Amino acid sequence: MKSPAATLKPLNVSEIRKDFPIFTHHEGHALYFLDSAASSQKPLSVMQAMDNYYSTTHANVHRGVYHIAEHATELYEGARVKVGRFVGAPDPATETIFTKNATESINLLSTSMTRGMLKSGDVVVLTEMEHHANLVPWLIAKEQFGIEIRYIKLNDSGYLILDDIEELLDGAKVLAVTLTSNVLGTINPVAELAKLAHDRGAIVIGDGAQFVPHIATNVVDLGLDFLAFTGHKMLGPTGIGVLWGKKSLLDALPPFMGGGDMITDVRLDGFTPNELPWKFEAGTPPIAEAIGLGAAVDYLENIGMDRIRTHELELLSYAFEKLEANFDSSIIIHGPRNVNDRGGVISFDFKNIHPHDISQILDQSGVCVRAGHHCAKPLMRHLGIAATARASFHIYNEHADVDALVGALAKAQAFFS
Amino acid sequence: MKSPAATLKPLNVSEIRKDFPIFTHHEGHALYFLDSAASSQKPLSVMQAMDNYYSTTHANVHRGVYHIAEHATELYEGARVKVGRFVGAPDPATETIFTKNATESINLLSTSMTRGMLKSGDVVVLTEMEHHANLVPWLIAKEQFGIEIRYIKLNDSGYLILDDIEELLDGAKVLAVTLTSNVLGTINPVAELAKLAHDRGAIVIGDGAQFVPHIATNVVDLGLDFLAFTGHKMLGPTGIGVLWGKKSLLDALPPFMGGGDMITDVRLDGFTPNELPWKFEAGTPPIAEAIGLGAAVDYLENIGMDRIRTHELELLSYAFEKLEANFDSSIIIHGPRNVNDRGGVISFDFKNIHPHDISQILDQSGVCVRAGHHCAKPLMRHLGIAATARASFHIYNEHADVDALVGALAKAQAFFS
Amino acid sequence: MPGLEDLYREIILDHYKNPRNEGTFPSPPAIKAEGHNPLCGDELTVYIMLEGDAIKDIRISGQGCSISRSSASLMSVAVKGKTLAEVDRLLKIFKSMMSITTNASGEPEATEPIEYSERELGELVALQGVVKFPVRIKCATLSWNTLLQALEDRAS
Amino acid sequence: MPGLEDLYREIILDHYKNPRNEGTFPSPPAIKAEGHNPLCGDELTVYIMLEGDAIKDIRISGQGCSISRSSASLMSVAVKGKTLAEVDRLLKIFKSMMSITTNASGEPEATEPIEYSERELGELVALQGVVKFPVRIKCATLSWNTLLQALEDRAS
Ligand SMILES: Cc1ncc(COP(=O)(O)O)c(C=O)c1O
Ligand SMILES: Cc1ncc(COP(=O)(O)O)c(C=O)c1O
Repeated sequence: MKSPAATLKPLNVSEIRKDFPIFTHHEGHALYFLDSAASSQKPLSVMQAMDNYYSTTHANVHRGVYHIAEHATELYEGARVKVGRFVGAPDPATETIFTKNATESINLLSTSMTRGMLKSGDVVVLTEMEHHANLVPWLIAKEQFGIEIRYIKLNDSGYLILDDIEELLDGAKVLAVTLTSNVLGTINPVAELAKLAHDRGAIVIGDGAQFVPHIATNVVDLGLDFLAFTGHKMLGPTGIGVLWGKKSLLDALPPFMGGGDMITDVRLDGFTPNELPWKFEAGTPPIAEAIGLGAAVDYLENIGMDRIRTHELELLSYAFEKLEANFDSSIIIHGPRNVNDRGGVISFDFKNIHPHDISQILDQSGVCVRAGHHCAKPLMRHLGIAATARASFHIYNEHADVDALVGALAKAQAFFS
Repeated sequence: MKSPAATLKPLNVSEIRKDFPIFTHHEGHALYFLDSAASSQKPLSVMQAMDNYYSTTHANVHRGVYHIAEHATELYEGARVKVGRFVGAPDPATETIFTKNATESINLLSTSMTRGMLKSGDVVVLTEMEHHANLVPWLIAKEQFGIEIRYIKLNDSGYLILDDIEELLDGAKVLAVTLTSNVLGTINPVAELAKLAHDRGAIVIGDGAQFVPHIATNVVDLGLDFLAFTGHKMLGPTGIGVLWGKKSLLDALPPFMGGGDMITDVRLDGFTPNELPWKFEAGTPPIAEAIGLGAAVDYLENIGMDRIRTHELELLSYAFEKLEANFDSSIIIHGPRNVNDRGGVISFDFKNIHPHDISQILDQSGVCVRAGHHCAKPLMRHLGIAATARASFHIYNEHADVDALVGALAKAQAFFS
Repeated sequence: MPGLEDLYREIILDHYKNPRNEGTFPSPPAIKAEGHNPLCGDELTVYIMLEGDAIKDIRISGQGCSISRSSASLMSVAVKGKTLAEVDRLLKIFKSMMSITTNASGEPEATEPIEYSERELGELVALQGVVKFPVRIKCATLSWNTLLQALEDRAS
Repeated sequence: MPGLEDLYREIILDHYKNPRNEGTFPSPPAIKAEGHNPLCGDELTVYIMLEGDAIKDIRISGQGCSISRSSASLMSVAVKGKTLAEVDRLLKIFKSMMSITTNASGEPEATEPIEYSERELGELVALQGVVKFPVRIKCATLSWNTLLQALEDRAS
């Protein structure tokens, strides 16, 4: 990963925090929110976009001839274009599909693919660091349709082992890989992998849930065929996810769910699917949520993804420095040591203190970190542990958060020593 | 349908309208919103519940040990119990599954059932008045797994023909039927049908999308095994739907989508599903939307479902009277003539004016009705038309809306005569 | 808010109430294509009789609103007797006219705007007001898209 | 906000740092059951040796937080040497103690509250504070649920 130009204007975090009502609300009993990898906080503009929509122009989309319904449709489809452009979609109006979360986006693919593209014995290549969202859908496809799954292994530094990659990809139909690990933080060399996979005729799916919210994304540069991501981790509302896909592949893919809006015609004995993107959007879509996600994209773009990445890199470096200085050999930090290879995620363990207890004690100081398997149980087994504690960043985090983390960890250590 | 006691206190609609910001916003150029069957408007309390959540306690649910995450989980699971109770679920905390809309609820069933419960040749019984949401999922199951579909036919008054129902149900595994038709308004005798189906060992699925928002619902009294409904039609936000199911059947059903939260364990070669209800909720759920739906349920319960039904019946009678008096033989009103057999939905046609043109002209007077096939193309074919215009009610509608409708229809008639 | 008179011009109402070239042709020899408007359920079938590289005759049947029916009728008059090259240009002009704004779905129409004189449009100009009612654009373009499909089916 | 001292009582920290009855038994003859906490990934295996209708001995192995480990250790001490009827009552009492509030998921615990004296609880009383931390209830009940499962597996 090359780091963005160092000349970018640094974020004014104290101004940014004012845009997030939750930090104002918790001002008294300070909230050190270090769990954005699970779900980010939302700026007021996102809530306002949704409230405005509900308060002035809500109506079901696509089918109404009256003006508020037309306007609702425009807002919804406008959000689609905005979100598609945000990840560099060549044809955002057609190739951007709204789902309920990244998990649905990947299930859409695994299910629709087994309705024609994939058959028993076909190989799907994953990695051992995948989130359950990019594992279980394929395990279901394996159980139901007998596809074969191969895994790219990890080395001790938290990188993918690529020595035998050509063998693994040999004969594969699909490569589905996370852009950033939600546990290790590892940013995978997806463009490189995509090239190798394409050379062998495989379709490449990127899980961008932890990447898109933090790093400028361009599906073309990354060489992806599909990209799944989720609204609530990128300052957007819950209840909305995205699947971007190459038009030709989306066209070839059978529908996922059936219902209103995804059809051109329905007869008692069959149906004809609708055009893209609606073919994959059955039923009333998350209209307000799409509009809210559009507002989140505006907010992110207004600040600038490169500045956000620079900010997070700086926080990462600061956190590494502080954690190592204070806890030395009693802390184990998982994943790459080179911050340039990581997203804004730090998973760690303390000898003799279980992550659950760490998180509990941190909570007493208002420090929010996640403890658990982070929906990556196979990775946990690889690491030989049941759980880690994880601190993660977004634009509203600052040195004070890291300092609070370090202070609270010292308390936990004292408590359990 | 027996009508609720006539002694109920009538709704104070002008007070109720003040709770809905959209009516305040459009006060100047009056909004006669007669499209709640497509999607209802939202009271301020629903928006506030979501904003409060985002502004004070948002965090991902189920996995956090820190206090805002715990509180988010409590609010989310609390909403589940509230929504489950609203439809009379015996065990609301376990049997109520949040989806993104009614369409997903039914797709969940059709997909999961074909992973074990249903096999090639098994019979699913539907009706010819189903919404695409309760048709296309079964057509996909037919295409993919060879299930057989039988249809209950309709008579000219918009009722199901039940003469040959025992034959139709003979050997059937599933009966899936709408509680209220979104086009004809017909309220189907579901309890009766459920009994007949159960006697023959079939599972009974109710599509409650048009029923639950308007009529007090009790899944036990209705004799249902599953009930699908959707938030945005019952004063709740977009992006949330519900599937209620009998615990024993939900336990027997394999999962639908795979991902985080729906597992107990994941290995590289397989997974173990989670307990109910989480087994069917893959990935980050629509947290704010569930909380918003909970607030909508509070709002509805506070007013009282029986009062709401009485109000809509009164509006229906008034509308029938006015439409017939003003347009006599030039209007065709579809569905039962007895308002007690209908939900608050009136589909109609004018000779020589296409519904699209009606809706367009009505829009000029601020009257919002829907024109089209209403996602029920097989029903349209049965009626021998391509589209109808449809006016539909909810608690904020009043005589003035019907008067505006009638006035604008007169204009349309003049225009096209 | 644009007024009804922008949409329902007199020519439109005339073609709606008295549709030209209504009916069917046996197919073959006629080339036949069916179009759907998934939003409203309108259906339309276009039959064309080719002679050399010209549309010798055309018939249209189906159900639809005033905009979709009148547009089909206007189209039938506009293309009847024209060479395929002329029809192709008309198609481009019409699509361009209909994409002055984005369409119902907020997508920018794929077709590039092209240069043309109003004279080339003839009576089709009556449909110009439709772009102010984005939802109705699909009604106006249904017949043209169906014609295009018929021509493409023939080519393949 | 309840304080840490409500959760991390001295007995708990003692049992966490010095777990009793840790280890495994060969199975058979031991009855063995595995428990998962899907929220945090904790895993625990319970081995019981029955003699007549009493738990003659018990071993516990696995990974877990202080609450889950100490609860398992406390449980092992509490049930060792007890008859199945006594164990059943302890199980009910413990579940009842853990359901003073709703659990992490907001579901009311299925178990009915029952009458019991604190004396019956013995050292288990140290876990009383856990109910103030709803997320941790699943940690405290994991070992008991796993024990219950072992007993049920045996029955069937
Ligand atoms: C009878 C009926 N069933 C199902 C649905 C689908 O609801 P949703 O679009 O929210 O999934 C609708 C609404 O469009 C409906 O009217
Ligand atoms: C890498 C990765 N993929 C997928 C997901 C799933 O996202 P969602 O829960 O919004 O579907 C997550 C978040 O939990 C994630 O971290």
